[in-house]
Amino acid sequence: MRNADRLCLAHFWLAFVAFAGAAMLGAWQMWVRSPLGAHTGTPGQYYMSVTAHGVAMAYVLSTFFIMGFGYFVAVTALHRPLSGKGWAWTAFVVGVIGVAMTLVTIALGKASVLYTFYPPLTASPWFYIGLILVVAASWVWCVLMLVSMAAWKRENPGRPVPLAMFATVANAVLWLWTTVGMAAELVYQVLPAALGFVQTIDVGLSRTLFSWTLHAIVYFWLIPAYIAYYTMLPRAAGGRLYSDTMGRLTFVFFLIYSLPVGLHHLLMDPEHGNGFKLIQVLLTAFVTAPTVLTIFTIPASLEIAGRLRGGRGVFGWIAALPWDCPMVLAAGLSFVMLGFGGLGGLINMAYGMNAMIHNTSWVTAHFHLIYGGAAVIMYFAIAYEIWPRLTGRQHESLVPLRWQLWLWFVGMMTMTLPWHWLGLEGQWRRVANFNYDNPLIASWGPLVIVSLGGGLLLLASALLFVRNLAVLHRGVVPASARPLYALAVDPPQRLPAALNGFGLWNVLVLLSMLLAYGFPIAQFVVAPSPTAIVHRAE
Amino acid sequence: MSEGLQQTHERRVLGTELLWAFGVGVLVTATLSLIVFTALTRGINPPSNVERVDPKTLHLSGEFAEQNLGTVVAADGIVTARIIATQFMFAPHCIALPQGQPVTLRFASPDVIHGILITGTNVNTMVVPGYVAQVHTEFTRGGELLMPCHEYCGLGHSEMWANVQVLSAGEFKPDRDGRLTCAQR
Amino acid sequence: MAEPSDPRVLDQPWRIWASIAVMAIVLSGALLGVLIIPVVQGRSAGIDAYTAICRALGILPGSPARPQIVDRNPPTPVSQVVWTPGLLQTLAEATPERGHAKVQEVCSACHGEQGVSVSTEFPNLAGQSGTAIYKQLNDYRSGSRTNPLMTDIAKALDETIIADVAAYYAGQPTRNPDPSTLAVAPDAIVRLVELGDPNRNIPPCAACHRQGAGGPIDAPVLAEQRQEYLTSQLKMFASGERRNDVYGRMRTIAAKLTEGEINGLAVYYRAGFR
Amino acid sequence: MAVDQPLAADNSFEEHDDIDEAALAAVLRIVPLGAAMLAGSAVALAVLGYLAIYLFVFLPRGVVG
Repeated sequence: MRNADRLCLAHFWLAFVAFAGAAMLGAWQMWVRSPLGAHTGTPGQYYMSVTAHGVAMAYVLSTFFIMGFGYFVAVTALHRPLSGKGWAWTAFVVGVIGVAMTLVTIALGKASVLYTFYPPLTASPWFYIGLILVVAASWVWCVLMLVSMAAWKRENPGRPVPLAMFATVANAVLWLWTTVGMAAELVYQVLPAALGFVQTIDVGLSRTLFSWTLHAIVYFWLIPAYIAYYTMLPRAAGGRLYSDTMGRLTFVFFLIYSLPVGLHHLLMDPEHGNGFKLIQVLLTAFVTAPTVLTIFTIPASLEIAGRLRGGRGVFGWIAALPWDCPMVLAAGLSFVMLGFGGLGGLINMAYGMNAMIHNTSWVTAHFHLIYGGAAVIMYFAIAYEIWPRLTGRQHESLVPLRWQLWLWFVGMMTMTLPWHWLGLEGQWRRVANFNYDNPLIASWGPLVIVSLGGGLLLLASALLFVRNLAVLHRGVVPASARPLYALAVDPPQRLPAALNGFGLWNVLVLLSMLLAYGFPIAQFVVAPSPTAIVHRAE
Repeated sequence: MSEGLQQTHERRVLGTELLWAFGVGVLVTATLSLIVFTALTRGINPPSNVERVDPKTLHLSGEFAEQNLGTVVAADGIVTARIIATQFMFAPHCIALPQGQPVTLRFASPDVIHGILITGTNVNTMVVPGYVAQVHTEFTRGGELLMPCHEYCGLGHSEMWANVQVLSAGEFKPDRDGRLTCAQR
Repeated sequence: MAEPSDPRVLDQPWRIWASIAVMAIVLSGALLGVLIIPVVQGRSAGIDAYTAICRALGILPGSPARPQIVDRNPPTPVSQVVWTPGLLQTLAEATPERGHAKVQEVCSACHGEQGVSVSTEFPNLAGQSGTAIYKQLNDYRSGSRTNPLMTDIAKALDETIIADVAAYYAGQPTRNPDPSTLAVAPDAIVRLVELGDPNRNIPPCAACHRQGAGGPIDAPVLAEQRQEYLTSQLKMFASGERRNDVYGRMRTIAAKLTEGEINGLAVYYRAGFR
Repeated sequence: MAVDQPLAADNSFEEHDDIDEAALAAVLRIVPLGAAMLAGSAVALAVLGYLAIYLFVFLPRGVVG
């Protein structure tokens, strides 16, 4: 096994072990919230579990998967050795230390503040220091991605950067912008409070800084799925990418529109006026742009494949696709979940209508569908696709892979569709134990049990996934070299700098962030709002 | 593929993509227009009362002192309810409000972040220490509703909820000071 | 491409049109959000355009679509204690040695020098949270809480020495839960402590009264507390005789507890710690 | 030897696939039609769902401002 492969595998395994553990916690949480498991756990245990589930899924699984995948793309799409491998390993070790620090602090019950923090509640400082180390490790990765692309451009003057790498660098740039808000909140406000240097916190400011990160972070998680849609799926299906330009534009849109929109997470907050909320709602509507471009361009690419395979009629090409291929199957299921999640998102962002579902199970359903569903199922597909290259061994049978993907899809839908309904009924979030003696809450019982069933299917799928990867390490069938990245119908020969780099887009991000977030943040600096006393939960 | 053929392809591909983007753009604009339209005609906004208040001295203040919480009808008939969200309860823990009349709910927190919703209605706001959270609404149906805290506020979060009694005009009878508490049922 | 062109020339329309598009979206949002919508909403609510725009910006409080409430209630506090950063700093910088001297002089007669009280009607103070001790002494001083003995004693103390005494007792050894005695506590009581009773709106006692629970900062830590003291305080809260708990947090909870639960909890918090 | 490149790094087969250009050209005469119908109906359904929820669930629950 080569060094770069080991680097990728180390990241992936850390991500997937955290994922499997978090899936178990998730299933347990659903159990204690349901009428079946009522009163079997204490709030202390429950919030410890929720914190660990959130940290493992949202920070560990996503960040380390994306880092590992980025290193993989940098080597395979650019056909050159990775720049700064020593730095990459160092960052990995720092990240592992950070993860360990964070998870141990949570397990000791000294950080039951959930992964989205809620200052003035503060956890033990080790919790935040661990997370800051994880973020620092990911910054090293961002720099390495930028360096790799720059080196490739020097070696290949005038040639278009391969789409997979362009998209990976887009994600790195996005992540650098994204983490500014959270890092500022942690370093400037929360950590000094946790360490006892300050006794009070400006809560309005901390919520605003976190909102900066809160939307874009989801696109950071989502972009690997889109990289797979654009660069791996058409090849796996036996077709070509319909438009390379649209692919590049999609990732550019992600970069510029996922940042100046975070206030839509604060629509129900009292610390901002309607005006800036509306501006960011309008910008949020344009976050749909990359997704609606994708749901046209990718089906068009699949249609090429389906018709080449003999599909006829308006929809006949769909049946002709190679659904037995995990990548194609996962993408199909991913799109269905993206559709439901997208509709939920449209409702969330709709200004006043947010009041109908804010902080209800509707929102939990939405982000489980988008991240846990649409994005993570593509993480599975990517892992299945590239594991043979990393281990040099081939899947003996695709049947358990397909089972795993179907289980995940059915589980996710069974879990989240009832949650949407319960959200409309007013089932609120972050509850350790529901009071099923109340007639309204009792009426939710059956649906909660159905969603628990979905949660158990998800757990089964998660464990099957880890098993499917683990057996490959001891597999006997050697991998045959197979091309991975799709060609475009019209491979670009020469591109404007705007579609081959990020200079212009960084300027536009800066400008729109200044306009959209400048005043909302400056108001706290110009006239600090009354602070709240730190409540130490450690 | 010949150069000429490729150029035609490319143009067609970009053409269809643009057409698609235009079509979707129209639909997205339609959804946004609905938001703007209802904001203009019916005054629908998310609650955004940027009114600062010191959470540390809330209990010394006039408005959010213990005796002044709850529902009050002013001389001009305006109905206001003042509610404290604190770890881990609401004060008062039952709020009586009229059906089909404009009401203003004002919330404040002396400690950490809370949030409220009233089941089956659009009443929803975060209660952030440092601010008075304010919701203007009109209840469209009567009855006993649940008002839980929907934001994580500590280990007792799950037990933090209040009742809201939405009373018909006949039942909604404030006392001489304009105050009203929940009817015992 | 028919003719190879310089990427910078190729790029120019992108730079121009992308900038125009992005800025146009932001500016049309601003036009709608801080101008058109608030002015129109303000007009139907009888609010002048300037006020409505300021409200949309968040410079003035209130919704541009509704008249804003004016409050004229006189203040009537239940406790005078205000947790300012300065006060928390004073508590953090208090001198336990000075507190110790005062304890020997005044407090130890009832509460014991190490914070273990001499009689069951007086609370143990060993390892008690400094903020809790500070708040109670201050409330005695201001009259928010009354007690024939404590009122006069507290009135003789000043702000700094109260902080010192609080710091001294807070520094005395804490008691930790004892699993063997906890195991024999009745289920219903353990459940009240750990889970509360959602149906009666009672949060778990542990959510506030366990060390580091993250509850109200002046909530006392409950660990091996005197049974008689706890029972009498819970009953006084329930009857409203004691009312220095801000927003009636304890009055509300105590009023919902049955006599059996009050006794059970007092036994639990007496016995379960070593 | 410094073997630190993964399997694919030295493979130039990434640049090619076995799709016949003539077949591709033929297929491309119809291609975005099915995709446009599929994606179009999906987007239309989403927008209809949005409108339905806005008009029939959100508005009847009472105006907030």
